[in-house]
Amino acid sequence: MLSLLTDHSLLMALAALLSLGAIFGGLLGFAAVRFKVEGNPISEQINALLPQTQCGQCGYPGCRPYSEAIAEGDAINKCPPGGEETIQALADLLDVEPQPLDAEHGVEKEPVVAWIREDECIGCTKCIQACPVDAILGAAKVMHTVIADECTGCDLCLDPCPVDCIDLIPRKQGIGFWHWPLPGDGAARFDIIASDNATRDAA
Amino acid sequence: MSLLRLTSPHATGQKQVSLVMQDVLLATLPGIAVMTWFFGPGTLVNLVLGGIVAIASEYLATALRGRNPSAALRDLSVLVTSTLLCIALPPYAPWWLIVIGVVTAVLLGKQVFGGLGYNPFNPAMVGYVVLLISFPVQMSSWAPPRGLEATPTLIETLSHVFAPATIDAMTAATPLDLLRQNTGLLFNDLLATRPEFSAWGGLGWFEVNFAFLSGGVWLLYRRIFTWHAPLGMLALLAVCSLIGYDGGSSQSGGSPIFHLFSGATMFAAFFIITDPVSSAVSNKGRLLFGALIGILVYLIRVLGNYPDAVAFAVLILNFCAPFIDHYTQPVVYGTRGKDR
Amino acid sequence: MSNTTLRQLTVNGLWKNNPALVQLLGLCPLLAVTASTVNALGLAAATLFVLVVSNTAVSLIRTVVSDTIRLPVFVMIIAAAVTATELLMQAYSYELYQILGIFLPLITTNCIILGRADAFARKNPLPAACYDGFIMGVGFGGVLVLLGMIRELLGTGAIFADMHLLFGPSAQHWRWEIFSVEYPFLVAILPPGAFLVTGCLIALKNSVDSSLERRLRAH
Amino acid sequence: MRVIHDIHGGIHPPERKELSRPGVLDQVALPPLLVLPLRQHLGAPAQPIVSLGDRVLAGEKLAEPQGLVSVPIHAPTSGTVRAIELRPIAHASGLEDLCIVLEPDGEDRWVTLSGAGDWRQCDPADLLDLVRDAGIAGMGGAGFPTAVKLNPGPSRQIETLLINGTECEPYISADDTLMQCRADALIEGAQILAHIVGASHILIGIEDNKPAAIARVTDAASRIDPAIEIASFPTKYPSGGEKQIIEILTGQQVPSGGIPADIGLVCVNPGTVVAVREAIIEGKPLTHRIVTLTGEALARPGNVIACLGTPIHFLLEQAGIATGPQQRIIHGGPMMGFAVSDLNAPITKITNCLLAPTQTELPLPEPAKPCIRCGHCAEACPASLLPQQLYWYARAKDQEQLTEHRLFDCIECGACAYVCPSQIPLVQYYRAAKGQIRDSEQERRRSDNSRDRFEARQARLETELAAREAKRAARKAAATDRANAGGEDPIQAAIDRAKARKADQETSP
Amino acid sequence: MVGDIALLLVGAVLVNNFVLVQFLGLCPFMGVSNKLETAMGMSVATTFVLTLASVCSYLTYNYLLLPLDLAYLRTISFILVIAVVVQFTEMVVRKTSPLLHRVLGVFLPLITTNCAVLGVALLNINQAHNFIESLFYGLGAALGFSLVLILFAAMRERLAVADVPEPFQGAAIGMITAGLASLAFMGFAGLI
Amino acid sequence: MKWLASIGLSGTVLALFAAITSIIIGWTYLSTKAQIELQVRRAEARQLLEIFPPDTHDNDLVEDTFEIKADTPLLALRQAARGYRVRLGTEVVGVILPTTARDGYSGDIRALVGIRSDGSVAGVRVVAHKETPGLGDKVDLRKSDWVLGFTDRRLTDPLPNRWTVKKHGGDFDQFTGATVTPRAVVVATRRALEYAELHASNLFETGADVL
Ligand SMILES: Cc1cc2nc3c(=O)[nH]c(=O)nc-3n(C[C@H](O)[C@H](O)[C@H](O)COP(=O)(O)O)c2cc1C
Ligand SMILES: Cc1cc2nc3c(=O)[nH]c(=O)nc-3n(C[C@H](O)[C@H](O)[C@H](O)COP(=O)(O)O)c2cc1C
Ligand SMILES: Cc1cc2nc3c(=O)[nH]c(=O)nc-3n(C[C@H](O)[C@H](O)[C@H](O)COP(=O)(O)O)c2cc1C
Ligand SMILES: Cc1cc2nc3c(=O)[nH]c(=O)nc-3n(C[C@H](O)[C@H](O)[C@H](O)CO)c2cc1C
Ligand code: SF4
Ligand code: SF4
Ligand code: SF4
Ligand code: SF4
Ligand code: FES
Repeated sequence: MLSLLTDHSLLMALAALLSLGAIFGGLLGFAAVRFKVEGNPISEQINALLPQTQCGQCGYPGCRPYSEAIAEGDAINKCPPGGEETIQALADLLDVEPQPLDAEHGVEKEPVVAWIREDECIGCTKCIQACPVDAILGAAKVMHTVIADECTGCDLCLDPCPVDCIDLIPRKQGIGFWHWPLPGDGAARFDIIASDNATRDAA
Repeated sequence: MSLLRLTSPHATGQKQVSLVMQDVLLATLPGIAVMTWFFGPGTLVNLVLGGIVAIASEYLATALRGRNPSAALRDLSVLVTSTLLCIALPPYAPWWLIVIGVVTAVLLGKQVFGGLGYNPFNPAMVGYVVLLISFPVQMSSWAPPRGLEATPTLIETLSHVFAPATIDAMTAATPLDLLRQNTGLLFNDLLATRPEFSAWGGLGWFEVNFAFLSGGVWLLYRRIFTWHAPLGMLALLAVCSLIGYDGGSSQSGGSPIFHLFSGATMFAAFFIITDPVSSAVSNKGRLLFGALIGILVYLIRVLGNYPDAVAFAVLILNFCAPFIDHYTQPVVYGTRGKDR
Repeated sequence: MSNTTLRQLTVNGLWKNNPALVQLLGLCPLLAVTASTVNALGLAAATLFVLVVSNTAVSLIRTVVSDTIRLPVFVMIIAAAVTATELLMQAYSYELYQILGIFLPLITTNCIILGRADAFARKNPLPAACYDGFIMGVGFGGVLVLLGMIRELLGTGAIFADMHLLFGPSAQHWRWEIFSVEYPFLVAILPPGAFLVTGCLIALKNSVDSSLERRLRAH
Repeated sequence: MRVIHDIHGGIHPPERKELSRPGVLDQVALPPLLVLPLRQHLGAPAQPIVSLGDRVLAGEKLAEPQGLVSVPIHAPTSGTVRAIELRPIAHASGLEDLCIVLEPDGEDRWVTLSGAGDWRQCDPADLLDLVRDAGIAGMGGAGFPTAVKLNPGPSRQIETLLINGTECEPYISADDTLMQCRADALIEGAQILAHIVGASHILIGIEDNKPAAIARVTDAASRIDPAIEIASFPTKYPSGGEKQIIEILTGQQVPSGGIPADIGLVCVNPGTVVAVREAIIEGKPLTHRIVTLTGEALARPGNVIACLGTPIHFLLEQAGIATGPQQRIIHGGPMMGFAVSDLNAPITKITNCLLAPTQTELPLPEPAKPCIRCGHCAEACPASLLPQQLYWYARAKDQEQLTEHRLFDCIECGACAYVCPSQIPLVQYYRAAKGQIRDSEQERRRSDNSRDRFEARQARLETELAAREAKRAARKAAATDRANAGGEDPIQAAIDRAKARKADQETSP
Repeated sequence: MVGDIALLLVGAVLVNNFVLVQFLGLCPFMGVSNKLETAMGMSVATTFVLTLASVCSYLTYNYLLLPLDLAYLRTISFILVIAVVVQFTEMVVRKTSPLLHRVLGVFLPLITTNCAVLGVALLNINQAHNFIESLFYGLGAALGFSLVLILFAAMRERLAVADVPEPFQGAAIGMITAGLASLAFMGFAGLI
Repeated sequence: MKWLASIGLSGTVLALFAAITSIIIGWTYLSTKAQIELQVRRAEARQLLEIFPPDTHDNDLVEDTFEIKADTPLLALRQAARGYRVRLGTEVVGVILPTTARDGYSGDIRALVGIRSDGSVAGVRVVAHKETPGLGDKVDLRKSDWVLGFTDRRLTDPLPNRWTVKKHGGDFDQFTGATVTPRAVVVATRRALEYAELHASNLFETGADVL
């Protein structure tokens, strides 16, 4: 073994690799400092994809914190309001496999808005303080109303209300929101509407 | 009375997949007839055997997937696949060759991807190439055309197919083989000296190509496909062979006429590269698709290891088709001038 | 190392997270050298060896290296192991060395090895890392050999030909002719065959998984 | 003579127009109940201004427009408001919508109508108001508020008024009949519209399968205003598409995402033109329209002039419908119309045709087969799209690619689905995809908005917090200041006082 | 000379395509080919790294190892060179284009373990290429890789909407498609 | 100056590992060196020994070589290559000539032809070829023993005009479906024999080491 160590070819090898190692190590060390990056611009793009319901179901106080968590490598399937669509979008952005929504954070529901039964409202302003997007109007002792267009349906205002006068009602209702569904594969292309009363009347 | 909800349009045209496929099958008849005349009943036996195997394997595959087999069979596409494959296979090939080829085509070429409409590669050509590289011996032994030897009777044919004796008995090098192996002779001397050639090109092959051409033109007239792909291929094949012809020295790749009317040229141009499923979608795309195939066919025929190049050229371009589609979209109404 | 983690590692390496069939790593040797069983076996052994060595070493030094140079260091360790293997093979089974060609040195770049080093060994204590390396190697090698056998069988009608390259003259006649055909299914031992057979293996695994799943849900 | 340009694609389905005897205009009886949906047009629904039990005269306004892109609704006849409630309306969704239900008293007493007098002297702006008040929405299909369309804003200079008399859909002959029976009114209306939009040129385009209409209109034009140009062009579906007819007659293309006004055109339907004339000359709001009743399931097909709000089954029974199994009633034409799911639904301002085909006439579609990429759809597409690609991406819900492939330039004409050998309901895919994309855009807008509000609120809270901090600090500071300022320390003073009192007590006996 | 270079390129790109015929660089080929844009990004990165590495390793071998007669150190020194080139590229990319880095971040380290890179270096030696040849061989290899990667990505976008039997969904069908592609590429055999 | 430190640190650590690994490798190398050289020589010798088995000679074939220049008409080599002399005692009992058939079905076919001093073939081995698998590749001994058919043939047996495949009126079998490849090999062998006849003096008597 010792004799081997003194063998010149071995020393050569040592020298060669040492120099290589030293040179490249130096190069990288230099690059590490020279090309340092601060912050994580990706979280902005992630936040742009989150629904901004600000409901905190993801376990973070609002969407931005969650976006930063994702940028740090948290799972992308924790946002129930966003649902599959958001997960898909995130997966595309980050080029990872989309997972199904993580049920422990809640399930995807149809979009809702808060609706205050105004005759019951006692004007306690509690909900106003709770609302993350200032979607509730009103002052102390006067009855409050929800600006439907601003409300994200995060339901944070329900618990604070002492008289439970706030309901969540579906946001998308009526013909204005209807559009054709995607046809099913190979299925019969029409559905039969239950026999209609026109003929009953006529008959 | 009950009312139905369904989308517009409520009127629909007469075109149907099954009818389209039917037309294609009909259009192959002249070609098949001429082949039978020149090479004997071998092709017919191939077709029958292949058809049966194809139906069986399609039925099996769809049944295994719990789909409705009869619906899948009714669109006839599997018959087109097997027919085209069997036309391309050498007559008097042993029965197991046909079986392996057709099964590969239908299962590996088509059903793995989900069946009709989903296969990115041309099933028939998949089957053909798999056979070609696995069994070059059988695949390179074409029967001599009528005029060199008498064509065998049906009985002889059947014995050839089901009790394969020695191969060479039924083999003669095809004109394309000879051109590949030709070292010394000027092109014209080659035509003059070898009996496998007629004035136009391959003896028998010219007529076969002509028959497929006529069938293809009929399909064009029936608007089954557009002229883009076939024209692209034939034009570029002609151009390349013209460039490479150099007056027919022993190095030359053969005359344009020869290339246009020998091997599987016409058959490919009108029946293979027009497979809607595996080719490019837009007309621009199809023109390019065909053109590139034309070039490749020439290059591979002249430089490559394989006497007839169509199958490879088609598969290679199938591979490129999605990318081609990406960059050959038509100019949409109202976007003239604007960059899309 | 508790034996729950042991079981986990085992299941992961052999089936659930099989490097070849699931992680799709180390594909190049997987496809390139599986034209015959003996080649596959040879490369499998070499890979296994390197994998164990590198995992062990990496987990030993895991506290020392900083992030900037961790890749180079790991890679160097692996390369050293590979070169050693290469030299040994050259010395003691030269023909096989020639057949495997550049795919022997290419073990260095086999994604599994660096992958395991970076993803597992870097974060785990010696025994776990060592065992993980072993089991991953077995999982990979198993697939390698399986592929080799299937392809050799389809492509030549026999398996275990030329085993003497690996096991010495005594193995000359291990060749086992299963069916004899005049014209074997050549495509299996040609490049496309590698992809196709692998694809079918993966599909097979998937369908097994899903049927197991169904069985589970039934209970 | 004007050069006729060809458009890409297009198809030639059987026309079947003679079935409804174009040119003959029948009357229909008044139905027992009129149902007037508040949303008969594109844009915001109208706002009712009557209440239950009100008695109203014909032509009286029942609902006010809500916002700019909206139109009022008028009573077609005199009667009593019986209900304002959700009722089935003629809509692809088969959903119900808010309607005003009017019970006619059969007297048909009208409010006193007053036209604009000599419109040539009037300021276009005033005429526009009349048009808006008359509740006119495009009668060619989209039902877009005509008043909005007629004032494309100062930035867009209108040269040509294009009247779209194509009526390219099979079966329909309402515009044909209108042009034959009311040619003079059409011409006069055209002049008015030209005056309103300031168009120097009037162009009437009619497909060459309507010789009678062409003759009548040409004759009327030559009598009233020879400057008006009538152009006829070969029959082909969908030449009637606004963008298509514009290319056919002018060779220009409406820029993608733009409107005709961008290239100096306004395109209106003859029905709309005549409606405008009535509004300006007689001050008559839009309360009636011509409807084609056709299809082999009808004993007496034809064109009738009907009150808006007339229930569909009433009209069909007038036309002697004999319903078969799996009967379809199609609102609009066979190419673009939709199947009605409740015959109580009324006709509206955009109902140009009710089609009751028999099974043999328009057989039901088979289950769709997979797309074979044959490209026939691309051949047929008037917008030069790649329908098959759109179909694949719609299936994959790939919105990026869909917009990339210009889904929104699809006019939903259905030519692609007509030729598709796999009989894929392509148009439904496109409609669904468009809907999804619009939804997610809306959602994105919402979420951007709430992000801003959320962040604004965070900022506000912080400032408030800061402010509160500042106040507290200030108060504290103030206290200490006062102390120092007041010389002797108050606490010390108190102690001294206490001591003093003690001292007094001790000294007292 | 130019002719030779051309042949070298054609050989590396088509006839002996690195991915489909020589089985090098398959992991990224399978891993990064789900979306066309990603594939293009990867192609760029790989082309850069591959060419650079090919040249660097050539220099290392001929001007360091051979003179010192240390040929047996080639693997380790090449892999060192490659690792460094890659890491350097990564740092630069991260600095210059964060999104590209987010997309390629996962794969840049993988390029280190992309056999194609080391493969080129070793083949350069086996085939005794000179400097220019090494350069173009590296480039050709990279182009061949990029070509099939991009074509394959475009095709996989189509497969994504295909109604594939579910045992075959995902990797399996990818493999089979690649197999058929390699079948097709056999057609180039003999072109040079 | 903070980055100098960083460079220094990573530099040293990297170098350290470089050292360790190089020691390991170097050690393995040195301890396997001899064995490897042996193996290499064996491998080279194996094919030669197949042609001229050990009992036919007493010299080390690998050592006893001479060079043949490129493009000699009969051997058609692309580059200069090595030939081997086979000696029993002092006299040369045979040579092994490298030859190339340029008219294979696809690409060159490179072969070694062993020729005894009496002009008979000792053996033919195809070293490298690109012929079609399953068709042209039967010239490879691993695929079929067709090449053994040359053993003991000489230029006079069969007569030169019958030195081709049966299909073209020769004495040698072609393969089913493939005549090009075998014909190429047959012709190449005949040419090698002619070459040996031509340069008999140089090959078998004076030991010229460049031809
Ligand atoms: C969503 C939408 C917005 C439109 N906006 C305008 C507009 O701002 N100005 C205008 O003159 N026409 C506008 N139009 C009317 C179109 O120019 C066209 O005339 C109308 O859609 C009827 O055409 P169609 O029946 O072919 O759809 C709009 C139409 C739609 C559907
Ligand atoms: C496919 C298609 C076909 C159409 N056909 C006609 C037609 O035949 N006649 C017509 O007046 N409008 C037709 N339209 C509507 C016109 O595009 C355009 O909306 C209308 O002429 C504008 O006038 P309006 O606003 O008065 O309805 C069609 C629209 C589409 C999308
Ligand atoms: C794909 C393919 C590969 C072939 N490969 C070879 C080959 O490697 N060697 C060969 O001699 N013939 C090969 N052939 C056969 C030749 O084309 C030719 O038919 C055969 O050499 C018989 O030639 P002959 O007419 O002179 O008998 C191949 C044929 C095909 C179709
Ligand atoms: C014009 C035309 C050409 C066709 N060509 C082929 C073909 O070359 N090979 C094939 O397998 N099927 C062909 N088919 C049938 C069908 O498209 C094919 O089986 C599909 O690829 C199956 O998905 C063709 C069909 C048509 C209409
Ligand atoms: S769950 Fe979704 S919507 Fe709710 S706060 Fe978290 S990210 Fe925002
Ligand atoms: S109103 Fe209630 S539900 Fe709506 S956003 Fe505010 S807190 Fe959430
Ligand atoms: S017409 Fe139908 S089948 Fe043909 S390409 Fe279009 S969608 Fe596909
Ligand atoms: S519906 Fe859309 S895609 Fe289909 S033809 Fe009409 S415009 Fe083209
Ligand atoms: S093994 Fe070759 S790239 Fe992974």
